[in-house]
Amino acid sequence: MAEHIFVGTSAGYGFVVTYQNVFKPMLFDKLKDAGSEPMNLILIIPLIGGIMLLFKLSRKNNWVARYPLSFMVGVGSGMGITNVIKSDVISQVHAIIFKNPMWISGDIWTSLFNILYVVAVLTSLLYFFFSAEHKGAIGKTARIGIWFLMISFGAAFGFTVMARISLLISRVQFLLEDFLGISL
Amino acid sequence: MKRTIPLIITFLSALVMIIIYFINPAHVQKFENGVFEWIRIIGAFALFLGLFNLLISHFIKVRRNGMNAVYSIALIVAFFAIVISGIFFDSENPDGTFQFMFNNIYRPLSSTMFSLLAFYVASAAFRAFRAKTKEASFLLVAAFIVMLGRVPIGTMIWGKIPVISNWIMAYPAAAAQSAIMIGAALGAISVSLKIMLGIERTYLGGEE
Amino acid sequence: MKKIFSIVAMILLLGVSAFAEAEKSTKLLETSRFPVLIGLILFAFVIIYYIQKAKSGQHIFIRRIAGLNAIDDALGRATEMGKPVLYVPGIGGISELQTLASISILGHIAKKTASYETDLYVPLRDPMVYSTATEVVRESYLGAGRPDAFRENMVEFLTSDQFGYVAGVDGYMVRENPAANFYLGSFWAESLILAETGNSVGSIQIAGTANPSQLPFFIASCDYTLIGEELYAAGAYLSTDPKSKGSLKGQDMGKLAVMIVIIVFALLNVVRNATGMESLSNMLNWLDKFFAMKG
Amino acid sequence: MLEFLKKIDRRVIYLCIALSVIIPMLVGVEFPVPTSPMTDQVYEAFNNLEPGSTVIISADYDAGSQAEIQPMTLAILKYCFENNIKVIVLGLWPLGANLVENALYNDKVKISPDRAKALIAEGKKVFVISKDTASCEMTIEERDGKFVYVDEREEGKDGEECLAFSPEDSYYVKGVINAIDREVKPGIDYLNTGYKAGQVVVITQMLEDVVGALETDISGEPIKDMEIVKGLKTINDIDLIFSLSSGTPGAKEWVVYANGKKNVPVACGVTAVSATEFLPYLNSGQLSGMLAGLAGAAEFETATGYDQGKATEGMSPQSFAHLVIILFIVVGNIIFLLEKKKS
Repeated sequence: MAEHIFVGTSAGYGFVVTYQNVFKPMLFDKLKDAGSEPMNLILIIPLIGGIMLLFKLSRKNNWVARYPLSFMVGVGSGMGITNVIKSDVISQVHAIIFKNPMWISGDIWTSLFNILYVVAVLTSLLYFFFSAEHKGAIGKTARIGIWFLMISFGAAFGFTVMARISLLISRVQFLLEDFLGISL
Repeated sequence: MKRTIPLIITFLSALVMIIIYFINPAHVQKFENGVFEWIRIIGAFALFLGLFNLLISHFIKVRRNGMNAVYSIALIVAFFAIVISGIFFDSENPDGTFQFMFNNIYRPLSSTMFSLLAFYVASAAFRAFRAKTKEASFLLVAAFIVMLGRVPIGTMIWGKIPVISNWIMAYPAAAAQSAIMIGAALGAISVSLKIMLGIERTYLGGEE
Repeated sequence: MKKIFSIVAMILLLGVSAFAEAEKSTKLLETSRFPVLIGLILFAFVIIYYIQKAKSGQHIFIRRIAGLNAIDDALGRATEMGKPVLYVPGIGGISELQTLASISILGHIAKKTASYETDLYVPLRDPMVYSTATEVVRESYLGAGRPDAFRENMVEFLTSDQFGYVAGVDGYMVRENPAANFYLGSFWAESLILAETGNSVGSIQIAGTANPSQLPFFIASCDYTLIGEELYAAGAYLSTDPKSKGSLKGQDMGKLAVMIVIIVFALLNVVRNATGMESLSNMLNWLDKFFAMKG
Repeated sequence: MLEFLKKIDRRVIYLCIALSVIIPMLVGVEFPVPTSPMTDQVYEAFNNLEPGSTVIISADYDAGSQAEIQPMTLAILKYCFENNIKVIVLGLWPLGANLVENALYNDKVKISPDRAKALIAEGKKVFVISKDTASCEMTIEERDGKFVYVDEREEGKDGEECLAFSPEDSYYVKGVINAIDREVKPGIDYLNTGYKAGQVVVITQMLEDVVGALETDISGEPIKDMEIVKGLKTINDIDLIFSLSSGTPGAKEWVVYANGKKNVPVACGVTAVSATEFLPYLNSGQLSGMLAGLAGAAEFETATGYDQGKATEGMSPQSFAHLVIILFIVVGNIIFLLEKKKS
């Protein structure tokens, strides 16, 4: 029961917040000002787009929703392509090559570790390379890659266990302190 | 018509966003922010979709099911109570009852389910996590070191444990994740390209 | 169609640049971001090239993922033991790539269970995935020449509640004691609960997901795990759609390019740091700055 | 022996885990928490800020992950306000900004006895959790030069005055705002703009026009004339972005869109589950630091010298539970190996 009331309340809350935060300031208030600022009238377009989106609920005419949907998906993927290339590919490769160079004179340990980093990246990438059979040299190198992957999954495993325990701890803290009033 | 025009819209809007990326923001700032405002407005309507689905499914439950209808009625009443009070009466502050319920019902409820997972971790640790292969042994050893290295007791057992654990995170683990990140990014970019070029169109849904 | 696209693209490019040209006060282009443009054009070219190649019917080589052999072995074991097979396609929606890959693997598995006359059970959490999965399983049984063996209740929608769903699947495992459990798709916190229950009833377990936080649990508690992109590759390998093979190949070439760039420039950088050669140093410094993209 | 171990009931295992968490808490084992390089980086990022700088805190989490994230929120707010750093909050998740609001005004913030005395002198309400009386929410007052609290709940002790500051009690105030010396003024030192619908688009819109993208505060008031946003135009006028992140959208989007496009420093606090995914960003400098899970929060508390923090308190049960789980894995594997030998 409490859960249902909560779901209802938070859905309602989401509605109110979106109203106050998007519809009112970005749409209704600006359309009201359209007398002094005629450019605001252009906002009728997204308004219509939004209404078209609601046709998704209709079985017969749900194609109407495709128009605004395709706009949103298009903007999303266009925006994603460039930014992901920059952050997840170029910046990563740049850091591997230049920020942590494989040879720093005088600092043999960091150099070794950076070499290890490059080797780990290359072998792990090779493990996910599907255009060649994992035989011979490629197979052996990819096997080294899987070891590095396993170490990273081990770290993730440790972290996830930690997360689950932390949640339990917070529950126990709550029970002991707030419920039973025991000072910790 | 029902498919071609949406595909053209997708292509053009994606292309414009890509071109804009390479143009000095001083020139296109107004245009760009306009687009983002549109997206936020249309996106807000998407919220209605979710709400309608939720409400309709519970209306149906009320009509069909005598026993559990009470729950659905409670949900619907709670929804409208908040919306009406939030928009028409108390538009200054939608919190009030909401904040109270949030702190006293929702916060405890949602933490409890996940905290039970700690027990599962323990029982799975005993019964399922086996060093069956060399790979799994690597995983478990790395996990031990990180689990000890992240908490104070690790230092007490052996001062070097946190050092090793930090090293694992900074070198082999980060490197392997970096490879995964590059692979995933290439995958994501290829999906975006396919969407843009109309090769991938599952998002449109439905038939012609 | 393509012509329309390219003409509109040209007009737009001109339009946007003309629009931008109107204010000459600051520079027009973000030249510092050009590396992204280079990367984008090259990668787009490779992807489109391989998709076209695949579409035109040319053979695209993708190695057989080791995990697929493990899947077939597990199915064989289930048949020997005369016990059912459980297939969980994750809890993600139909638009998730992992779910799509999983569905194409499900098609393969259903074909085998049909011809081996082994019982199959597929519980679902998402109504959309449910209707797709039903179709795929039905078609597989038809394709294997055993439409009579297909029963509607092989594929079942349980509930959309995350933990409610897990409880349902757990209940099935304890009651029916399946010989082989497959968990392929997008998983979250339930991965651990499923894998542990499956382990306690002694099933062979094969898992695969691209969610990094859940992978460790599967690796440590299942007999075989498809890691990350392997899931997509297995899906593409079994898929009848040439586009997925083509784009996988294109991504592979992207990876290859990244590897080559890292090897060449990391080594050049070592040579520079060791010898201090001036021309090399100048070139690398320029590249460093160019790709750092700090406007 | 082997058979016995193999057949251990899962309830026994559950009990072990519960005890490994509860006993250290009740006994009050305390461990000093050493910091790790990731956390040091976060501390440095905050420590390098001049007084008067502006920080954006993006609350991209909800109640399901508050156990790990909320202690970070408390510690960061406390640090910022103590060091005169202006804080602008927004939430990319619907309930995140509410949780930050709670941290500021409602949540329990534990303090040391000395601090409690100082705060009472300032006229602030200080509460006590007492070992003797098994109830909470009792306010401490100063009567005739003595610090006392009145226990009204326990039967038989109705209205009895108890002497405060016995060493076993612990003390707290409600909300970070009451735990610090300074007076924090909304609209000048602090601004909570609430939930911003639109996911990534909110971030991209903020890049060139922060105020325009945020538009209103948590109660729907326009923010454009508030003092805290004076002179604030693009995201480059922000000195640090800190994303409290438990999923998408969250820290990843801030790195990709805000750091990637405008080079603004971004740091984050994440749930431990997602921590490994962010390691490459730390390595490449795209992230200026990361707090990972409850341990990260505890380390940040140590770094900022706040040793009554909730996360620090959690570190001893966390340690013992980890030990117990490692023990289970080891025992389980010994059984596995012995059985393999047998067959």
